[in-house]
Amino acid sequence: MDATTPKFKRKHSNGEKLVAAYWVLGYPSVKESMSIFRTLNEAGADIIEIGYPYSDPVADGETIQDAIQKALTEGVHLDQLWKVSSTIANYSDPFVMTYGNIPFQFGLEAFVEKAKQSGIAGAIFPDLLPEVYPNVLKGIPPAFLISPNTSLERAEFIAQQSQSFIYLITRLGTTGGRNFQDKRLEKLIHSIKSKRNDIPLMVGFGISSQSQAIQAFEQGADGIIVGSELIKKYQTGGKSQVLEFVSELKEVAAQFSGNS
Amino acid sequence: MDATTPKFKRKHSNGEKLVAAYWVLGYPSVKESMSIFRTLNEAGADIIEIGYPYSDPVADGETIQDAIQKALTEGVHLDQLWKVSSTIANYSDPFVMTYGNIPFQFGLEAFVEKAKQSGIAGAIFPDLLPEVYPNVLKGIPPAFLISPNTSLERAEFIAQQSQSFIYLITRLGTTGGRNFQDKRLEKLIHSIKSKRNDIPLMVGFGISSQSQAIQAFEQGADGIIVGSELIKKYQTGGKSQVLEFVSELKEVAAQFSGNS
Amino acid sequence: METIKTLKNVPDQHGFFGKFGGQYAPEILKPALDELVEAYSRLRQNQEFHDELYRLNSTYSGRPTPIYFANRLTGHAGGAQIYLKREDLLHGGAHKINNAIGQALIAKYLGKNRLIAETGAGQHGTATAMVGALFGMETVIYMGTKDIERQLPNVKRMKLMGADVVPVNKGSKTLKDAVNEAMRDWVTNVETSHYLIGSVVGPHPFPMIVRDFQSVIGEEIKLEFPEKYGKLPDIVVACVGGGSNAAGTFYPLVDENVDLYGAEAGGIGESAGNNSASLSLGSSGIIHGAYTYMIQNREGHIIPTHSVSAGLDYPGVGPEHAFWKECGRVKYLPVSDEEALETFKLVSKLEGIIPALESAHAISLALKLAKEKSKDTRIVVTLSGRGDKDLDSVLGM
Amino acid sequence: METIKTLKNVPDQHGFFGKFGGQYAPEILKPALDELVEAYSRLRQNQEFHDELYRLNSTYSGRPTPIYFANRLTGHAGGAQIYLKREDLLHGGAHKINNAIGQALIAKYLGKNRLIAETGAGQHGTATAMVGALFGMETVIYMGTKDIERQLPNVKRMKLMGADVVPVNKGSKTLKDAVNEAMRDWVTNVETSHYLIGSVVGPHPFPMIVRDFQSVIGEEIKLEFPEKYGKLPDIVVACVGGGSNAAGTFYPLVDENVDLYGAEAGGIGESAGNNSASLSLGSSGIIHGAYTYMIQNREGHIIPTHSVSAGLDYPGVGPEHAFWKECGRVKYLPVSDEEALETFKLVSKLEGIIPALESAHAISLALKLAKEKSKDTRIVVTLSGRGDKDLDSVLGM
Ligand SMILES: Cc1ncc(COP(=O)(O)O)c(C=O)c1O
Ligand SMILES: Cc1ncc(COP(=O)(O)O)c(C=O)c1O
Repeated sequence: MDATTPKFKRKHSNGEKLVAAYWVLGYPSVKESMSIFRTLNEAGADIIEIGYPYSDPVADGETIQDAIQKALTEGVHLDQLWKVSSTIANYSDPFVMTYGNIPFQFGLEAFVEKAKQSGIAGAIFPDLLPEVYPNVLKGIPPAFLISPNTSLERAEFIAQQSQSFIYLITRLGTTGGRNFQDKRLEKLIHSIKSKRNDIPLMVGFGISSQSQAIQAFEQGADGIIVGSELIKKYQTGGKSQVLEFVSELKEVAAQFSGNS
Repeated sequence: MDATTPKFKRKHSNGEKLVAAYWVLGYPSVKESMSIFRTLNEAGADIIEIGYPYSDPVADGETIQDAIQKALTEGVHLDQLWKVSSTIANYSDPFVMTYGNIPFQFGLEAFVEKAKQSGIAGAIFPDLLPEVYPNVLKGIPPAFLISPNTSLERAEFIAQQSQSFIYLITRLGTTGGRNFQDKRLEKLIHSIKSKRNDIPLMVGFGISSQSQAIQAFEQGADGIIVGSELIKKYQTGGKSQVLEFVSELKEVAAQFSGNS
Repeated sequence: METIKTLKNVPDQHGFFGKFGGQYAPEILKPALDELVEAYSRLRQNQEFHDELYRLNSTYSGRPTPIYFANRLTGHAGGAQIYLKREDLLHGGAHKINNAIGQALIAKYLGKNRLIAETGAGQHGTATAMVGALFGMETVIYMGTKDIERQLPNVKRMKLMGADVVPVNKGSKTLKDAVNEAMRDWVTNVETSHYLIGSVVGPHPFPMIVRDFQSVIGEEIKLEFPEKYGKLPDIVVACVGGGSNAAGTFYPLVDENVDLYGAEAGGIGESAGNNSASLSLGSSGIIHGAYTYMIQNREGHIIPTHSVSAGLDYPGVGPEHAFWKECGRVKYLPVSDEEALETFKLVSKLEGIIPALESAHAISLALKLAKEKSKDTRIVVTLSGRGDKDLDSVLGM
Repeated sequence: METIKTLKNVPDQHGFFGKFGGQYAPEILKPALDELVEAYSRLRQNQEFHDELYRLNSTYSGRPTPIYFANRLTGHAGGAQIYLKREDLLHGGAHKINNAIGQALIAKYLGKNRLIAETGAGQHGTATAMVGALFGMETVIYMGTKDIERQLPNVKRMKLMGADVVPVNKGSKTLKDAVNEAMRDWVTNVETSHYLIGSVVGPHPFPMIVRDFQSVIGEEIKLEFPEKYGKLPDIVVACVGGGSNAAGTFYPLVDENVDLYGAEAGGIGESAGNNSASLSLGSSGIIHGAYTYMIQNREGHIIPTHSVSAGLDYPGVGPEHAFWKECGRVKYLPVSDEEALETFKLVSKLEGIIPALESAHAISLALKLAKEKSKDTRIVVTLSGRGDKDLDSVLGM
């Protein structure tokens, strides 16, 4: 590890359990989303995933789709992504999560260059499988997704390809659902971690309560990712609810820290 | 000729030109139609065609169709036909004009029997060609139709089959139209009359003015038949118009009488 | 050796099938009917005519049509095997095109370039509009206003193809009145126009001509079925409106050892006015130029009929069916509106084939027969048309 | 002897046609895609599978379809001879059934008994509903609310056959959004469900599988045309929405000496949003799982497209078409709404064949080409479907 090693990796090396928080840039407005990213940091989020809106977010569920739709009508554009990630980079590790066609149209090399300059610590493109992931994009360390129906063999392959963290989906379906599939998940976590432990294994797609977070950590996860639920919390209780929920998850994480 | 020879045949033998008047039994009501039949006689009609309503009068034009429709809703039935023909027989020669299915359903022999008893002097069934005309129906002497497109050969055959008069249609189409087809008609008339002159050759389907009547007689017809136009006259001017029109036609006929 | 008894050499030269048929028509039509008799007997021998008919049948209409084994329907019935003769796949969606092409070709040979037709379900009107466009002939279609309402998509199709659709607002405002109007048009324009009648009805030679053009259905069954299954089917079923798809299905099989069944529109009850089952519930009389079975009152007036299916809602039936009924060759049975509707939905759900409501009558009867037969019995039903035209009337607008 | 150059051995094992295609899809789908690749390569060798496919293609769908010489259309163009490959005669009214039957058979072999599909014009949804009924599978169809409105008869058909039609009220409320929803459903129910995609789009192996099942169109042309006319046609034209009827038409001919033309939806103008002409007016990018041509804005967002025809109103296109375009094998040209509408009416009036609005685009392009060619040139146009579904949108309600 050197000076450029992102904070979350250091924490992981130190046995800290992580919380990654996702928010859609431009939702409900560009300005408010910037303020929410600060809130997520205040609440202790170790990784801040900037959901960059894409017109056809096939991997996302209803809640995030609607937020993205709103952000698009707010007129969000890439300059704002670079700006907000530069800001976040000052206090946390910003990731960008969006769909493959965005970098494809921007130009892959240019995208990586710009993202790096803007302090982006990693990237998640849910529609880019390791097989078709353009090499040049690896300049912004990818987190690849593993899903509950991924074979053990393939899960290991994906883990090897991942460079920032390993993103384990807890259920079949789009983001925001709720059913854990316990047995299979636990087995997958153990198998992956036995092969690769230098980057954190993060669990997401369906974390909507502390008890689910507890379960994830008990099953061996290095961190959890929360997204849809934050938007729901915001919609019912505003920023303070978001702050509160992330803080609670951080507390859960803290309880499990040092145990790995 | 004997005592049973109908009046119109005697007149024909005496060189008188004839006028046949058609009216729908039951139009506009049974009672009024009975009164109209009397009017037709008063006006001098030599033959009174009782149009007996049939549900699907394919050979009839709009005017008569509508009158038939009205008569059917008035609830006309065969008993009225027998009654009205018996009355007419006292002063004129009643014909029945209706479609084949009426006698078919009544029973052919019974129909002839009943018609004879009721004084019916002849019958016209526009959908019964001589080829399919049931022999038994000949008990009420048939008038068969010849149309402008009938071949000369066939016209002679039809003339031979006719037993009351020969009914020459002046135009293609249903009853009530207006265009004479002069040349062809004249030729047909002469050809038929040269073969058969013992029964009158009556011209119909489209007589709506004195001048047409004149034309028909000039071309050699022994009589004319008027139907739709009477209904139209009634609809615009009531019974008096009917009376007037038939009287006028009779005057025309009188002018040509004795010339054959 | 037994004497060969055939039911095929009808009608006689006067157009009679036994005592049925004939020419009960106004004299004005006689020359046209004679001309048609003459032309048809000439064209029957004309190889060029047959070649053109064959070419259009195959490339335009889509013949031959397949015979489909209805696996799930058979399972549902739990008895005999049910096969569907797929006339629904023809261009336009019904068997009507078989006849329309043939008659339009006759019109062409007669030098007539105006077609008149009546239509009920709109299928025959559509078929006529199609051939009118194909041959570049002026086309006039008479259609009752009640039928225009319940078969709107077909009205749109006809107009799009350039046909003039004339609403008939008389009588019961359905098929019978459209026939009357078409006949009146023909009577008026007989020299330039061909009356392209849509079923095996009307005066001679229409019942014969239409039967012959539709016989391609039965001929194909007779050819294909033994090829695939070793022998002819045991039972063949078709629905009977005017009776053209049934006549075309049955005629090639009348001398064969096959049980033949016609399904008529039983409507909502047996009393006159509640159904259109001329053969099973009517009596004999003259209708539209022929002596046959029909629905009439005691005095002989045609009674407005009822059927949920516009194409069966007709008070007459082809005289050859009357003949087959009287000599016991074909059994005719009524199928109610309710049964037909149920079958319409059943076949859609079980086979992914939406049958015309008309055809649903035939399938319904076939299902009843199948239930009482063993699994090695084979029933072919003529699926005379597709049900797209009936969606609105079945499902509501 | 020249080296044999073939365009037939695509895609490669990763699903790439040159640089196009691939699997740009969520990981959740990867196992299902792998399973499909594997199952399909197995079934391809399975005689029983081919026999069942053949049997259903012929008896259920109505294959082979004829090739019709459009005499009056040819006369109208005044140049090359125009022939129509009659996919409109297939069960359901479009080529979509070719693919639906094939994929449903795969689903059956995979032991999946739930089908998911998206639909635009409703033709693919109808085809899926049909095979869902045929095989007794649960069927869920996603359809944009805008498309539901403009293709109502197809919605009724799907429901009647027991399919669950789920309205998609997102984005442009058309086909692209229906695809998104169908993919989301598949992502959620991937273990029990097969995603029966309706065109040569989506991640590998869909573009290959759909092309293969649709290739029966081109194979029949390749077989029938020389049999009848002595040699292959000079020019072949098909419309391109997702590109399945075109891919199925072209693929068997790509190595032959035949000029190939794809007609895209030129809509009401060349600027983005006014058309759906991905190949002729779009640019390359990722859409619905594949790298291909598409309609997008500068940042990469898919732009709502426009076409008068629902079946062409889609911002992407099959990757193999992108490949054919780039290597110059096929020419893709836009045809405007207005031209398509005019052709729709023209073909109805001249031939008595109402083409689908989609197919009218292809015929319109063929007419343009025909005008510039000599009378001995032969053009075959794939008439991908019938236009009954378009009556309301063309004529107004
Ligand atoms: C699909 C279909 N089947 C049957 C019929 C009944 O006619 P026919 O008895 O002449 O076959 C019609 C009439 O329109 C029809 O459209
Ligand atoms: C009749 C018809 N043709 C063409 C298309 C376009 O699809 P594709 O390009 O996949 O053939 C559709 C789509 O619904 C269609 O219904």
